[in-house]
Formats: sequence, C-alpha cells, structure tokens
Amino acid sequence: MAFLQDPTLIVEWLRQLLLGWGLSPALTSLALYVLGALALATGPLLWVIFLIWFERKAVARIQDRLGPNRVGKYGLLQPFADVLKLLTKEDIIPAKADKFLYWMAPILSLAGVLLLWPAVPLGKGIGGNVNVAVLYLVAVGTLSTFAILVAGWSANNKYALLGAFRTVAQMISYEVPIVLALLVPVLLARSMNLQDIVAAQDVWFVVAAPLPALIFFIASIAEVGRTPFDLLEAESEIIAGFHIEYSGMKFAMFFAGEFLHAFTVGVLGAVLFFGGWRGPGAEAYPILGLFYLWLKAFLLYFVIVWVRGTFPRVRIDHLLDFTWKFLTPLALVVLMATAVLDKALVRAGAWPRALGLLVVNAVIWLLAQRWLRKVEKRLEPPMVAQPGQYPVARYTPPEPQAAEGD
Amino acid sequence: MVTTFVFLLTAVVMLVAALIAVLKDNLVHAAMGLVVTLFGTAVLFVLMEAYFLAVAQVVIYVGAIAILIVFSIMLTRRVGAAWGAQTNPTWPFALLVAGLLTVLVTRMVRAWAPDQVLPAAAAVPADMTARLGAALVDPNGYVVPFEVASVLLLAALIGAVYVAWGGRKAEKETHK
Amino acid sequence: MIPLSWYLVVAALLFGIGVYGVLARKNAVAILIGLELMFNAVLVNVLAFWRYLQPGETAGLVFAVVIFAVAAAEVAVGLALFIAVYRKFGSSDVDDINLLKW
Amino acid sequence: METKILWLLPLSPLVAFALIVLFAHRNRALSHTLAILSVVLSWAGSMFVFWRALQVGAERLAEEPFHSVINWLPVGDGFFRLGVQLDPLSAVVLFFVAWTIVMIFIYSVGYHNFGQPEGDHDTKGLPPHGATVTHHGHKHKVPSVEPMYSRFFAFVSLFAFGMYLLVVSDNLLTLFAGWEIMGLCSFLLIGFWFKKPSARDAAIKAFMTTRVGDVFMLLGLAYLYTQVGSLRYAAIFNPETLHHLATSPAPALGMSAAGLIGLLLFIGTVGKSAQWPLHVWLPDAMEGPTPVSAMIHAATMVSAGVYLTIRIFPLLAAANHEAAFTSPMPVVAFIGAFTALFAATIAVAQNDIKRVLAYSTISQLGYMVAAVGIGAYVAAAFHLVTHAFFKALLFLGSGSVIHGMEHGVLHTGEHVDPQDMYNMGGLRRKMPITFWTFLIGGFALSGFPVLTAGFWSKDEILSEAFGLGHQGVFWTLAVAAFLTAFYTMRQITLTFLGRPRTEAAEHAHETPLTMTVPLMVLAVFAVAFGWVGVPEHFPVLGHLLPAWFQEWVGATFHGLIPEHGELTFSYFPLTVSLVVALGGLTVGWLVYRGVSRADQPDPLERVLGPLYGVLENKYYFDELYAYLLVKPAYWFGAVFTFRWMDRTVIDNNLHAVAYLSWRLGNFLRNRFDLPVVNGLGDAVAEGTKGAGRLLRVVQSGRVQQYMLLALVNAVALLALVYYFVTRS
Repeated sequence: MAFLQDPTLIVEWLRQLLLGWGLSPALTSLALYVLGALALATGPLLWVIFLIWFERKAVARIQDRLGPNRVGKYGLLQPFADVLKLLTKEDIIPAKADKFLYWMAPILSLAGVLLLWPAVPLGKGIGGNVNVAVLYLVAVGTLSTFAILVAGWSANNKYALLGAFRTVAQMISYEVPIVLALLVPVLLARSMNLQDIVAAQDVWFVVAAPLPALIFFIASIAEVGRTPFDLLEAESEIIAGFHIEYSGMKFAMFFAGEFLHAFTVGVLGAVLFFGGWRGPGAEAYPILGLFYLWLKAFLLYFVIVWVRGTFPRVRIDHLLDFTWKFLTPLALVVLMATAVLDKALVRAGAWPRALGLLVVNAVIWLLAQRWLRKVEKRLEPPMVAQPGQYPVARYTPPEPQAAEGD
Repeated sequence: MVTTFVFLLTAVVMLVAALIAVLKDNLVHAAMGLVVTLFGTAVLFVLMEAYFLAVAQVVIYVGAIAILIVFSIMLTRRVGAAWGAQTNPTWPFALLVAGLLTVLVTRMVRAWAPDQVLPAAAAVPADMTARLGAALVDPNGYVVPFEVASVLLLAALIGAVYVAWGGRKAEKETHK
Repeated sequence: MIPLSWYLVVAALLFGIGVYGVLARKNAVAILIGLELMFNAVLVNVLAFWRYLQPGETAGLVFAVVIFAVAAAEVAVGLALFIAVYRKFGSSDVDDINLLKW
Repeated sequence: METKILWLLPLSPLVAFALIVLFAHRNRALSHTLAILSVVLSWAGSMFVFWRALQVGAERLAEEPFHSVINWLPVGDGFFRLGVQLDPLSAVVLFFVAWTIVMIFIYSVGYHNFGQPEGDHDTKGLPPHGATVTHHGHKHKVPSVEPMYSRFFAFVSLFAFGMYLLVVSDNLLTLFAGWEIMGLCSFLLIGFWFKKPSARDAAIKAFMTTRVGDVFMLLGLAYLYTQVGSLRYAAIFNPETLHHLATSPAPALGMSAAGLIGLLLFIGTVGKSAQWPLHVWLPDAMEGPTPVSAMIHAATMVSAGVYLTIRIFPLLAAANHEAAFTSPMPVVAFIGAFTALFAATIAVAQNDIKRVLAYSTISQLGYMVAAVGIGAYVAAAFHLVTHAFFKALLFLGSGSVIHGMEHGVLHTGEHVDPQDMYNMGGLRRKMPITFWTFLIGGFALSGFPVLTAGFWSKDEILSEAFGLGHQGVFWTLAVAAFLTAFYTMRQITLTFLGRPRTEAAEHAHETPLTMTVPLMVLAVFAVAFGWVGVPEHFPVLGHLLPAWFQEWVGATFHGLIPEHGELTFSYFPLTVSLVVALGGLTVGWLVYRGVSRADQPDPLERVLGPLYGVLENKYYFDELYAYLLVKPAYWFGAVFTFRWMDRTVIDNNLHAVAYLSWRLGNFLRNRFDLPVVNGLGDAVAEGTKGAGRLLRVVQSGRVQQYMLLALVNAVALLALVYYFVTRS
C-alpha cells in the first residue's frame, strides 16, 4: 500500500484525473487548492458535531447528571437534532442592527478558527508547512477577536457591546502571554515552522518547557473564552454577551466556532508541546501520525472540558490582574531563562538539555509560588455579601459633588 | 499568471476598501474598510515573498492597531446614535490636493520606473527571516535602529497610558 | 510577471486616498485611519523596492520593521490623545479642538 | 622609578586635601585618616627615594640628580618647565620634612581631642572650651573635641603639599609656588581660631610681613629670569652662568647681578624665616594651634627660608668672590648674627611657654643664616636639620604641657593662663614622658655637649665662624648660645622642676599616646641625628664616626663654589661652646629654681631693672612698626587718599563730568532719541502688527488646514521636480 507511505499520492492522482478531463494546469492547481480548502474546512466542522455531544456528556457526568440520552443510542444523535432545530429556527435581525457587520460577524468567527488549520502539520509531509506558522497562528487568532467585537457592536445592544468590550480587553491581554509562551518552542526548535517544531521534539517540549505549556494552555482557554474565562458571554452578568441577539444558524456558527476553537487549542498544544504527530511508526506510516495527533489533541480537549465543568467564573479585574501581573511576567522570566540555558546547553544531548530546562522551570515555579504567597497576604479580603449589600467588584458609590466646569 | 491575477484582485479590493475607509460616514464600516486594506497589504507582501512581514503586518495592524481604532470608535459613541456627516466643508480642496498628489506621483513613477520585471536571478533567499532576525541584533547591522525603535515604543506606551489615564479625577469621572 | 511600477502605482493611489482621508475627515479617529493608509502605502513602496532592487539585502525589511514600530507608537499615542481630548471636549471632532488659534 | 615617586610625593597630600574638603569634611575619623594616610604615603616614598639616593652616593647624585621635567606654563617661546629633582641637599631636607610632618600629623589627632565629646557651647573659630560629662555619679569637665577638626586636617594637608613641592622642585619658580602656598596655609592656620581678634590680627600681620619679603623675592626671580632666561637650578648653578652673573654689574648698590639677585632672594628668606627686621610676625603666629606652630613656624616653613638661602648659596659665593663689586654675604652674616642674639635676649624675658620657643626659633634661624653668611652652608644645613627635629620636639612638648595644663584648668575651674610658665612647675611628675622628651629637646637646643644633636651642629657653626676668621660673628653667636642655654633651662625649671604653683598644675596630667609617641620618636632623632655629622677632626669621636653629613651635603655644590682651604681644628671654639652651653644651663637653673609663687616677679628683673621691661616688650618693635608704618598707612588711607584725593579732587571732577553728560543726555533725548529712534521703533512695531493682522487668518487652529497648506507646497515642489526630471 504505497498510499500509507505517502498520502500525497492522492493529490497526484487527483491532478492526473483533472488533467485527464482536459483542464489547463493552472486551473487544475486552482481546483486542487479549492478542494484542499474544502476538505480542511468540512472535516473539523463535522468533527464538531461529535464534540458537542461528548462535551455535554462529560459535563453532565461531572455534574452527576446523565446528559443527552434520548435521541439515538446514548443520545448520540442529539447534536443532529440540535442542528436541525437551529436550521429551522427563525433568523432574527434586530431592527437597528448594522446589517452588513451583523452578517459578517459569525462568518468571521468561524473563519478565524478554520484558518488555523492550514498551518497545522497533520503528519509527516501532510498538512501545513508554513515557514512562519507560529506567527501565523497569532495573526489568525486576532481574527476571532475581531469577529466577537464586530458581533457585539453590530447587534446594537448594550449587553452585546459590553461583551464586546470585555472581549477586546481580555483577548488582547491574553495574547501577550500566549505569544511569549509560543516563543519557547520556537526557541527550542530554532524555527517557526510547525513541521520543524514537531521534528525537533525527540523529547517532547512539555518536558523541557512545562511552564510555557501551562501558560499557553491557560491563556488559550481565555482566548477561546470558555469557562472559567467566559466573561464575554457571562449569562449571569450580561446575559450571553456578544451573541445575545443572534439566533438560528448564525448562533450555530458562533457555537460551532467556539467548540472547534477549543479543540484546535488542543491540537496546537499537542503540536507545540506534545510532539505533534510523532509516535511509534508515524515515520513509516504518516496516517498513524494523523491518528496520534488526533489522540493527543482529544486528551487535551478533554482536560479543557474538565476545567469547564470544574471551575467557577472569575471576576473581570481578577482576570486582567492574573494575566498582566502573573502570567506575563512569569512567561517573560521563563522565556529568558530558557534562552540563556538553551544556549548554554547547546552542546548537550537532547535529554540532558531537556532535564536541565525542566529543573530551571521547576525552580522558577517554586519562586513564583513563594511570591504568590507573599502577595496573598497583601490581597484584600474576599468580598462577602452583607445583608442589604451586594458583592460588587470595586464598586465605589458616586459621592455627590459639584461638577467643575472643565 | 496566477500571481498577476491575485495581484490585480488584491489591488482592486484594497483600493476599494481604502475608499470605503475614507468616504463612509459610518466610522465602524470605515474601520472595517481599513482592516480589509491592511489584509490586502499583507497579501501584497506575500506576493513579494516577504512572508514574515506579511504575518507581522496582520498581527500588528489588524491584531492591534485596527482593533484599537474600532475600540476607541465604539468607546466614544453612544449606542445607536446616528453618525453625522464625517467630512469637512473643505473637502473639495482636500480632494484637489490629494488628487494632484496622486496624479503627480503616478506620473513620476511611470516616467521613472522602466517596467522592470522580477529579477529571476536574484530570488529572495530561503532563510530571509533568519537573516532579518540576525541583522536586527547584529552590532554591525541594525541593532541601533532596532533598539531606538524599541525605546520609542516604550516611551509611547508609557505616554499613552499617562495621557489616557488623565489622573485620578478623570478616573472618578469615568466611574460615575 | 508583475512589474515594479504596478506596486508603486498601487502605493501611490493608496497614499493619495490616505491623504484625502486625513484632510477631509472630521473625526480624529477617521484621520488616524487615513494616516494608517498612508503608512501602508509607504510600506508597500519600501518592500517593493526591496524586492525588486536588492532582494538579497535585509535593509528593506529592517526599514519595514521600524515603520511597524513607529506606526504602532503613533497609533497608541494618537488614540490616547483622542481619548483624553474626548474626555475634555466631549467631542471627537478636530475642528472643535482649536484653542491654539488667534 | 625614583623620579616617578618624586612626582607623587607632593600629590598625595593634595589629593587628601581635595578629598577632605569635598567629601570627608563631615566625618572626623575619615578626615584625619585620609590626611595621615596621605602623609604616611609621602613619608614612605621619601624614605624610599632617600635610600636610593644613599645607594647612588653623594658625588654621583650631585653630578646627575634624580630629575624629570614636564612642560607647564607657556611663555612666549617655549615653556616654564615643571620638574622634580633630588640632589643631596634636598635629600636631607626631604628626610627631616617627611619625618616631622608625619609626627606632627599624628600628634594633631590627640591635640584636637579626637574621641572626646562635643563641647557644651563650642563654636567654630574658637578653641574648644571643654564638655561637661557625668562619670559614675558626679559631673565634671573634660576637654572637648575641636569644632573644625576636619578643616584643620585639610589645611595641614595642603600645607604638606606646599612643603613637598618646595623641596622636590627643580626650579625656583615652583619653589616659589610652594613657598606661597605655605604662606597661605600659614595665614589660614594662624587665624584658625578666627573668632579670636588676636588670632585674626596675628594672621594678617604674618601675611603682610612675609608679603614684604616675598615681593622682593619675586623681584629677584624676575631679575634672575631676565638674566639667565630660566629658573631651573641646573640652568643657574653652573660655572658659566654663575661667572656671567657675578661679572655683569647690577643697576643698583654697586653690586654684581649675582649679588643683587642673591640679596633680593635673601630678603624673601628674611620674611619667611622671620629674621630681623621682619621677625615680628613669628611670635604672634603662636596664636595658632600648637601643631601648626611646631610644623609651620619651627620645623618646615621657616626653615624653607634657610633652605632657599642655602640653595642660592653659589650665587652669593660667586658674588662674594668678585672683588670688583660689593658682596651681599656680610649683610647676610650680619642679619643672621644680629637676629640670633637679639631674639635670644627677648626670649629670656618671655613668660609664655610658646613665645619663648618662638623667639628661640628666630634666633636659631639667625644662627643658620649667619652660618650661610660666613660661607659655612654645610653647617647651616646641618643645624637646619637638627633644629627642625628638636624644635619640633620642643613645640610639641610645650603643646603637650599646655594640653595637660588645660586639663587641669578645666578640672579645677580656676581661671589661669595655661601657657604662662609661672602657673606651672613640678610637672615632671604629672607628665613624665613629656618632661623627659622636653628635657632632651631643651638640651639639644642649648647644645648639651656630645650627646645631643644641637651640640654638633652649633659647635660646627661656631668653629667654622672661628676658623674662617669672622670674630664678630663668632662672639655674637657665642653670647647667643649662652642665652639660649639660659632661657632653655629657665623654661625647663619653671615648667617641670620645683613644685606646682597652681591648682591647675596640680591636676595636670599626661597626654594621650597619639601625642606622646611622636614626642619620643622626635626625641630619638634629636639625640641621634647629631652623630651623622661629627667633624673628622673632633678628638676621639671624630675618628670613630665618619663626617657623613659634611661629605653628603658638601657634595651638592661641588665645583660651583671656590673651596676654602682645610680648616685647622682648634680647641678654642669647642671650649667656648662647652662653656656657654653648660654655663647657661647651670645659671638658668640656679636663678630659677627658687621661684615658688605664681605672682612672684622674675628674678632677672632685680638684676636688669628697666632693661628687663624693654626685653619683655621685645624692644618695642611692634609699637615702633605701629608708629612708623601702620599709623602712616592709616593716615594715608583715611585722610590723604579718602578725604583729600577722593572726596575733593576726584569726586568734584566726577560731578562735573556727570553734570555735563546729563545735559548732553537731555539734549540727545529730546533732539534724537524721541523723534528718530522711538519713531523708527514704533514704525517697526506697527508694521509687524499690521503684517500679523494680515497673516493671522492663516492660523485657524485647524490641523487639517495646516496640513493642506503644507501639502500644497509639497505638490508644487513635486511638480517642479517632475518638470525638470521629464524635461531632461
């Protein structure tokens, strides 16, 4: 089975086929591009349907419920039912909404996720091979920010706008630690190409750089905007936030976008820190690589679901403090330490290097712990609701004062 | 052939978007136009095989600048308020000057640039990004401009924070 | 293939549009948008020249990077001023901000 | 190597000065550490250089001294070269300077009561009054620390710089510079307690008086420069130049150029070394702190004068040997001898322990000058060194005594002058170390036979005077020597022997180690240094010990001065010096041992009668100068210049001029200024205003319009460029 050795044979075969139909080479390649894009887009989207079912089940279990179990075996067909419902729902557009943008927003949000995929190496020689892939990931990440911003704006609704603002604040803030964390694998692999990064992981980078992995993971969850960082759609505060006005298929797109994004985070984590498609026999049979990648990604995704089911939502100021005053400095420190030590151990073998870096990470972590404890003492006591007073964050009652004319 | 097509497409799109950006009264739409233009620029960069800069362009302009602009537009408006006319009464002069400028420059370009096509011999080296990185921190290269730029950024950062903060009093005002 | 002058022309048009935006717009942010357009025109120019005249060198790219930095700084300060001004005048219209006239 | 170190010798005190003044002046300990460290460095350097010099040997050192030069001041064509040099003479001077300075620095720490508490109401510019402390139960007064401690060390460091500079300099100009720096420091330090009027006056007096000498010295230098075209020793002190100078006539006094120059420079010495008639400042200079008196006014600065005289001795000698011209040497000899006797007589009648020493200093300096005057410059140098040691010792001892007395005064609280010897007595039990060292110093001063250094130097001077046939000088010096021994013994007796005459003296007690250790060290030198200069014809000892000093210093001017024949040794001067020394001591003791009460009149008074009063009042020299110089100066200033010239002549002229110019001014104002100038100015202003009114439309306060205008220009320029581009 030559195919197992080299999946790209498919592409060749298709090319020949099309040429055989008498298309010009240029057109052929164009067509192939389109086909590839389609494949890459539809695959994940279909996969999402299963994810939704899985997540609902998992969360239900965590919350000691059964979850969907009516439609189909184990409620496996539940998502399809949902899709049907959403498709058939009336598609409302608010009167004063900014129509164009209102339309654009869901598309953007989905595109922002799907655009991540071309850069991902799915196996040896399969998938993306962009030489500035890491930066590309960051760049595309901003797109989803945009989507949410636009959505919140165009709906012309205070809550939506609030959600949008929160989003901007949160996402822009959390991009900083993400970028810093991403730099570590780049540093270790000496390349921004994800293929090279995977190839460089004779020892998974999670060994050499556990802290960056952690930072990346946390910040990514915030970037996706899932619990505990889902302030952009905090039902209890701003009733669903940016997609409050959306319904029907548009909402479905946001929905799918979020789930897919979460899974993509898993994929990226796997690629950057857990050796991507690497695994026994993946060299010989790239298809295996694809499987390994999927496995790792799925495990990470499970962790994300787990987190969602476990943690409560954080307060907005805590959220920002957390990234600016803890994650970012920590990421910076780790980055510098890694850079220095990596240069120092450049002659050493893969394992010694990894272990050395591991030790450094451990030390930094301990120091961070001590620092945190010191801060904890200075922190204000947690707010508890007194009778007749609501626990509101940083709320200073407006004292009446004469407005100076300036 | 394909690239030429892509180029023309991009050029048209980004110019139209640019027009939107400067003509539309709805500033948010204008900002969107800007975003599209920026993307177009990025595409042009890709065509010029400056991949790193293309992505950097997206990150910096789309990811930071455009978002900031949209953000500040939204901040300074009341939801659902109508946009007045966004152009000065003096716009004809502006149009005149801008037009003259464009025409002149274009003509100069045509007059000056012999239509030189891509020099096939001197292709962009594969490791251009690496080279760029090296050059930016190379004492014999561009470390000084690089550092100066970084210092400038820092200064701008602090200044911006201070200016926008506007002191405790302003903070109170916004709390009200 | 694509001649150099095409890029230059596109850049020129972009620049012209930007100039118009800067001159004709009322709102400070709109003016900033125009500025950004001009910046992009310049970037396109720089890179075009780099690509066509000395693709082997890093100079053009470095130039572009520096322009990025400057643009970022400019926008940051500009928007900060914008916010401050808005807070002070309650308006984002540059024509209302004319304390410095006779 | 040696030259490098020579360069460094003056620098380290200068650095210390700068550091203390700029940074350390708040911290006492730091200040004195810096100062002492610096001088110790210089001391070590000096010792090293001296040792190297010894290795090289006198002849070779005289042939080619350690020498190095750099360019300093540009003058017309070429430079004043700044240089350092070490020849045998400066070597020995360097030796004693280094030692005394270090000792005195260390001494100062104790003298200024370092480590004692702050005074109750001490003010800067006054000597400390003492502080009240409570020791186990009862309160009592103890000496308090000097308020301007750091400043003192800064000044003395600067002074040390001056002295080293003077010693190591290789030309008369830098020597003069050091000379003046020391003058300044002497002024500052005499007036150190500037809140005391007496100290102020003394400082000014010292400065003025020495100025007189310095002016002449400067004249001499100028004259020398015009004659030789250089001030470097090497350039001046070589046979040709000396011969040329000695043979070319001077414009005045029928002297040779050499003679006149020598004389002028010598007047500088007279000022600095407090020779008659410019001696008056030195006794008053005792207003300063005692270490200052010891260092500046006994050991180093005043001896600098003599050092200069010895330096220029070849000049004098050359002038002396040209029969055609009158020689300056007799003047030198006369002034020296006269001062020696004259000052000694005054010293006899002084009661202030320090004043006695001051006058004795003057007279000893007279000795040296006289010795130079009769051509015995080696003996002069010898006495210079020994005197530096034992006089420093004596001063420090007296300081220690005063200190002990002050302690007693503070303790008892009775108001007696702690410096008056009549208030002392019997201190030998209270302060044994001080007593013994002081005794040694005193005997050295009075030339106690064989043991002490003073004997050898003084005896040598006497014998040379005798051998060279200057009878007058010989006898004068002999009498002076007798008096010296006499007043020294008087001092010792009154101070240390007998029994205490006051409560304070009862309670006086020994001073801290910082003060006594230097005393002991100096005492050693006061004894031992004599042994390096035993003349070879001296019975017994002459053959045991080499006359090292004579050969060493004698080699300095080898071949520059006409050698006088070998002296025939005779016992006469030896006997004389023995007799005067021992006699003086004995008589002094006999006369003064009986003094038992503080208010008792001086025994001499009965013998001498009115003459004693004359002596006590220093021959009324101060009054005389006051009458002859100061009063006229005041009159000139107050009456002549001020009232007559200034008020009447100059003022009236000025008024006339002023009136005229006022009229002229009015005229101009009305005829020219108002119509023409103002008119013009207004016109310009109006014009500007109008232009502004026309132009201000442009400043609409709208950024975009500005940019629009700018762009219009840009477009225009572009159009031009385009036009030219396309046309070509």
